[in-house]
Amino acid sequence: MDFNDSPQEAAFRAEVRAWMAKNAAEYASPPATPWSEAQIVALGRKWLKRKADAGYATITWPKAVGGRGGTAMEEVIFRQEERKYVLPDGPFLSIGVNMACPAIRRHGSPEQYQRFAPLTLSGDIVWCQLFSEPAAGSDLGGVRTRAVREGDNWIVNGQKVWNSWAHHADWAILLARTDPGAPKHKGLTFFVLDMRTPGVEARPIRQITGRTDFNETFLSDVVIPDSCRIGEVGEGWAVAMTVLMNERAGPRDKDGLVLRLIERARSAERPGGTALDSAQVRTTLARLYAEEQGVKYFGYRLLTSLSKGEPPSPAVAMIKLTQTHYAQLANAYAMDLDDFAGLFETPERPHQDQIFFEYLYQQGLRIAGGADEVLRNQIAERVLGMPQEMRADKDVPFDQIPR
Amino acid sequence: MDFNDSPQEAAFRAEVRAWMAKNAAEYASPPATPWSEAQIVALGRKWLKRKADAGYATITWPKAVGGRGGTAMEEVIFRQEERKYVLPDGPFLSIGVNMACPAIRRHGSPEQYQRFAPLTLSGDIVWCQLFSEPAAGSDLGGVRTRAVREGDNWIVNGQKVWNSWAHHADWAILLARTDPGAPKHKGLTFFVLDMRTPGVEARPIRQITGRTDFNETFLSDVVIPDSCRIGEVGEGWAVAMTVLMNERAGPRDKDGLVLRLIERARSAERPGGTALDSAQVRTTLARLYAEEQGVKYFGYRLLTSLSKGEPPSPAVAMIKLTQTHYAQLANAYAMDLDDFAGLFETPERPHQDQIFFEYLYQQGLRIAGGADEVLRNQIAERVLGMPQEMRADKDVPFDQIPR
Amino acid sequence: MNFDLSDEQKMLKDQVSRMLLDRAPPARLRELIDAGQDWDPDLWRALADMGLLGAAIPAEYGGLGLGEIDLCVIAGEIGRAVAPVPFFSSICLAAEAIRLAGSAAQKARWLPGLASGEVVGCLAVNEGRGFAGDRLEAAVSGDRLSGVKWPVSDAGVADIAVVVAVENGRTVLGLVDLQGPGVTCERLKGFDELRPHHRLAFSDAAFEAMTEADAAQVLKALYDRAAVYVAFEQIGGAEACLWMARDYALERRVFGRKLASYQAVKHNLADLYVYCELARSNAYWAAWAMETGSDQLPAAAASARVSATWAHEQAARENLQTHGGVGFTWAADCHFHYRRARLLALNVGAEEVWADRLVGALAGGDAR
Amino acid sequence: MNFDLSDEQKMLKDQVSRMLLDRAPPARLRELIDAGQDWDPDLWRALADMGLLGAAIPAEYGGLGLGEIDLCVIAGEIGRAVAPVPFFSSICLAAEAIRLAGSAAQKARWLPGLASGEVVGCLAVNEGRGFAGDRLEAAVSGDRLSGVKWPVSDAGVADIAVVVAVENGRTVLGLVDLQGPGVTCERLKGFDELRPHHRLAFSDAAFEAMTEADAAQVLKALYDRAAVYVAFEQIGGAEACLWMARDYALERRVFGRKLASYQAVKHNLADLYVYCELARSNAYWAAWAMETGSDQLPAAAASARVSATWAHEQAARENLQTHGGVGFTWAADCHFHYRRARLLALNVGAEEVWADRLVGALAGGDAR
Repeated sequence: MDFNDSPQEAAFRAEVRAWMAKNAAEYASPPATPWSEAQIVALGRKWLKRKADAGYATITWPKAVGGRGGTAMEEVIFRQEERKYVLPDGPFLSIGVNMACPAIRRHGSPEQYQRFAPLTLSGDIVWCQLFSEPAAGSDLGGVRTRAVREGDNWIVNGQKVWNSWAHHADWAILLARTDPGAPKHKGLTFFVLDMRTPGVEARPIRQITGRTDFNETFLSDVVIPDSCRIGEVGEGWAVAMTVLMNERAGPRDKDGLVLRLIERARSAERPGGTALDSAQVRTTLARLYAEEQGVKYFGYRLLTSLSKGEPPSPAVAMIKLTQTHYAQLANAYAMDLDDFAGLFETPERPHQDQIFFEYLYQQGLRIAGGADEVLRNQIAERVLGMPQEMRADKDVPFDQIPR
Repeated sequence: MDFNDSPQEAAFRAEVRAWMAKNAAEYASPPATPWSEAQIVALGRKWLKRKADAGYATITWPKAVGGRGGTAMEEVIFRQEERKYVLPDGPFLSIGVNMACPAIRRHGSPEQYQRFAPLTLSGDIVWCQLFSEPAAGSDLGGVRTRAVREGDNWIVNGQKVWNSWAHHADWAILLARTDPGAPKHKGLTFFVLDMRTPGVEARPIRQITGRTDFNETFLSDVVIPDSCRIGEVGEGWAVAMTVLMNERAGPRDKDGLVLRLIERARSAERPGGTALDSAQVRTTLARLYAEEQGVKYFGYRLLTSLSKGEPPSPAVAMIKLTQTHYAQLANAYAMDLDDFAGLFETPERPHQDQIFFEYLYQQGLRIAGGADEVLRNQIAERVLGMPQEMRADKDVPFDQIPR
Repeated sequence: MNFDLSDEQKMLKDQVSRMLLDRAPPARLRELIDAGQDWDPDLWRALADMGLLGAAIPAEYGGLGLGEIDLCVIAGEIGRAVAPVPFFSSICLAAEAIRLAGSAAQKARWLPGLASGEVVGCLAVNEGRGFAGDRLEAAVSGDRLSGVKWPVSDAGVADIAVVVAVENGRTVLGLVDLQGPGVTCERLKGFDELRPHHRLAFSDAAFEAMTEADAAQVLKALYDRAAVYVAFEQIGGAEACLWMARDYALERRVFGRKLASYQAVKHNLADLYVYCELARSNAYWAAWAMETGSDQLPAAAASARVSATWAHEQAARENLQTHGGVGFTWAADCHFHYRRARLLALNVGAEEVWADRLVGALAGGDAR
Repeated sequence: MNFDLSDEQKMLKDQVSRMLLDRAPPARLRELIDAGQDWDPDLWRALADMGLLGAAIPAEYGGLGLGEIDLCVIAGEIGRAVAPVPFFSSICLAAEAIRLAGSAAQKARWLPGLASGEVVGCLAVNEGRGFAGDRLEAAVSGDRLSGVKWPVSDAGVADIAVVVAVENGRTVLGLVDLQGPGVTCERLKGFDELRPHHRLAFSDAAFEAMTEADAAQVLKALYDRAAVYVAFEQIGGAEACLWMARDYALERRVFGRKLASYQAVKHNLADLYVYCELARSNAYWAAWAMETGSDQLPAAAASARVSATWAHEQAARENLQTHGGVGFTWAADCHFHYRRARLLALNVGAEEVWADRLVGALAGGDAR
């Protein structure tokens, strides 16, 4: 049992470090003034191209299709090294590279792949995802956006939501219903959509954090040529699954959150001392720390199985479930430590606003990318082998499912 | 808002107090040597008769059938006053008075009522309940014990479980399946059974507490005359529901548990003081106390609505749910306070064994008389108006439900 | 046994509830936040017109002369609606402080204005980090006050502040006219967007001492009472969250079934219901203790505080969770409570403080 | 990255697990309890014959000379089976103490016997109420020990005890032959029915001092290590509960459906799975720290302890809950864990103690 790279992993890491030192030097520290969204997108395009040219954008792809033929562990190592820099990155890049391209490669034609993959890897086109809808979140199979065949085209109408940075995207991957009379997962078709097509309107959604990271996207008589259909008509669910397989990337490493709480506790006053003197504070911090470290080392155990070439475990679900759990509590507790005063940003606590943001954001993470309830189902069903929920919508024509 | 009796209630309470002072004087304090089970049954018979003769055994029954025509609140008041004594009481009395008699009155014939009620109220017969089975607990409708008609008799075979003191009972109320081809709740019939009938064998069940409060009862070719059938054939579920309506009696008052913990904390050592100096201990005790008191005052609110003549609220489910929750934690914490030493009964902690018993027993209470999960369903469905679970066994012939 | 609101109190509850639904709907709250408003003066006047501000103020001072339970009922509805008014500061803290510790002249001078809403009051105790009243630096010398108080709720809209300070090593309580010289008020950037908080700096400001009694004891009693009012406010908020979540779950369908039919959702909301009812039951006990002057008040107030904070925080979080992505949008109403629950969890002291007070009250000693 | 057991360790785990399943099935446990037995000497010999008792004892003293991780693996399986042997007392406490602090002669004298199982050891630290080692009254004068130690696990079957005492105000550690004069041993009535605990009274008993080093520091290190072994034992127990509950839920039908298809049951067990895996991950970290001599051991051991205690207690309770009425019977196997979880939650110190040590380790100071 050790935390060290295997010899091959160590060699790869050394290679990546050298490459990063040379190619990411300008990103070694945060920008003097924060980038605007437009700047992030412009710089991101260039960064992706640089990685792709060196074969690092698509480490696990076969060499034949522009990849590197590397291992999942090498991809993890590359990401670990990337995280030491402040890079102009975001979903607008990963949706293209990790979702659109694999879906086109697996389900589209070679011509489609040739049309989109090189431009994506070179950063010439960046992507957004038009999947979720107001009535199709955890239950993605419930999408209602309609695509109706008209000659060589499809006419699309509907509303999508939770589309990250759709207003910066050149193209989108889109899931739409082409046969409302079929059972819900069988009437869907998968498209790529040029975001400049008339009838596409992306509006920002104001979130509870005050930010507008997401859009809702309205599609009104949008014309998509059939050449932009990926896979067969009615097989959109299978394509979407290929996409989503690639969505849940490695866990964000959150190490250090509780150590920062301990520092806060040390400077929070209590009658006769600091909060760190309180057995109550210590117990709360210890519980949070045990969760934080437990999930960190659980991540190491998953990496170990990746490193051994084993398939990804469905138990990965517990990482986000746990991280959002303790992070929501820890950020609340970061306020509690200063009692009433903890609710305000002041010169003494100049970064309190970041705590406020995190406390809101973690609640969002309990929902996004697999809600707590979905993750618990996944663990129960796919890890513990317990039966699925009874379904009321199986084998029922979509348009006959009660709304 | 006040805790006082209304003038009528106060008058009734005064009357009860006077009666108890006169009639329960020998039970004012615990017996010098603990009663044996047989003694409890023998004394219990007499105590019931004494109450019944004064009309207190069946306060809410109409006067026409031997009751008092009193209110639910009067019944509560009587019980409150009873609890100030150490009475020879138990399920063997209440099953007869509060379950068997009401069921016979509502669903049986007047002859049946005349046959059983007076003997029950006089303590001449005491009862047990043969309802649950190994495969029919929360899902009582799943009973498999078969009763087959043979002329004027029914031949009964099966196994019952969780029968309190069945070995002391004269008669039993019994739920059996008479039509396995009918949907599960429609093929049941309700009987009363003389426990001395050949083929009835009650065996004690050893529980995790070491006690044997319950039996499992085996029924082998037991003959029950049709005159002991209560209600129509196939209507046993409705009769059982009448019975169970009366089962969930008023909440056991647990006031004082946390105050006792505070006393323990005061004498538990900690570096430089006692456990009561620890902010962690204080927080834990405060949370337990807030639960304990919250449910106590919630009980007062339910009593208030009873006192106003309103129907019983399904929210009563939260009382047991909450009481077992904090009592399980509090009894564990009663050990924790003394750390390792808290796991042993010693001269310094002569009643620690009682803590051990309670910690085991509370876990049993989380299951008995409506498991936690059933109670949460009840609150969600009957208080919050949320839909029932999807059922796989509705309208399906019982013998075709997968086992 | 009559452990319930009276019929009149239930009517009052309905009346306030309907009025707030009408005058302070969520759309109005969003408007106020976007406009950076500290409060809704129109709503304040409407509350005053209904007599609600003076509900517990004696008739001789222009109030309705009802009891504390009535005030609790109103606080509960304020919490349910997240109503943008300084009700808690002005009525449950400042007016209560004056009732508890003001001289006859001070009562006559201020209570009528507080009851009519023409005067807004606030309470200035805290001095930044640490717990209320633990360690005071604001000092009175003669009839002049110097020092800094923060956070102070609603100070930006208040005319007077009840201030806790030290004078010759002794805790004192007094009144300060916030329009007077030597007072500056700065708005703080806080987590709750609907209740403004400020830093009040006093520099030789005029200070009118309030009580001959031990101000520390008055403060303790005032906080017991404040905890009860806040508990009702929290419970109102928690119940709003519970029913909002339940309604959404009944309406939303997932995998062809009502969201409300999933056992995880059902049990989660059943638990919230239990938390709300436990808190409400403790809060009734505390309201009863307050109105009857029972010596059970410290234990009852702390019990109500502990259980109401738990209920409100859990309900605010799980309401948002039940709403899924929609709940995370500004357009939905979950976030008002998600933020407010944090404010009310801390504004009269965190759980640890009240756990300490509770066990202190029960153990026969005091808080540590 | 290779953060997993080695293939050899996995084989060891399977081997121990199968052996215990075979030799210490639940029926055997019930037999022992009914017979009032302190342990199962046959099983002890079988463990010794497999070399498991000496797994981490150096080869020069008759052990296998494997590492601490191997010992953790064995402890985990002991916990899974609730095996009725003094493994923790004799191997994880007494032998570890001698390895840490014994002289060469003491090691040579005792470790071979402990490894072969012919000698059983125990650790006598506690003196009733309070925390281990906080306040000692047992005193050494010259080479004689007097005082009372309780609770001491497995003292009734032990030949020697490692005893912590004071000598001239200094904490000392030494060995006492329990068969020697001046020693009495009385069995205590405890909550766990499968591991006996005793009160040891010493009256001028022969005491052989063990270390020149600071015994308080040795004790601290010993408890860090003990916490890791217990964490594995707890996790083994927790996993046994989780899978027992899952198997029962898959088999049992309620309302025409498998119990395992109810979301409340699914989510409850999914949570238990998470608790188990978090605890196991921390326990691996701690085992790694122990075997490599890392200075992360205090934080890692405490993290493992805190999460393993939580996992074990929750799993033991919810396993019983999942089993319903059946779980409440002596004939079912849930109660062994329900009782054992309490013992292991406290036997090396309650959560509060370890939370204190953990934050002390992280904050750069020590426990308070």
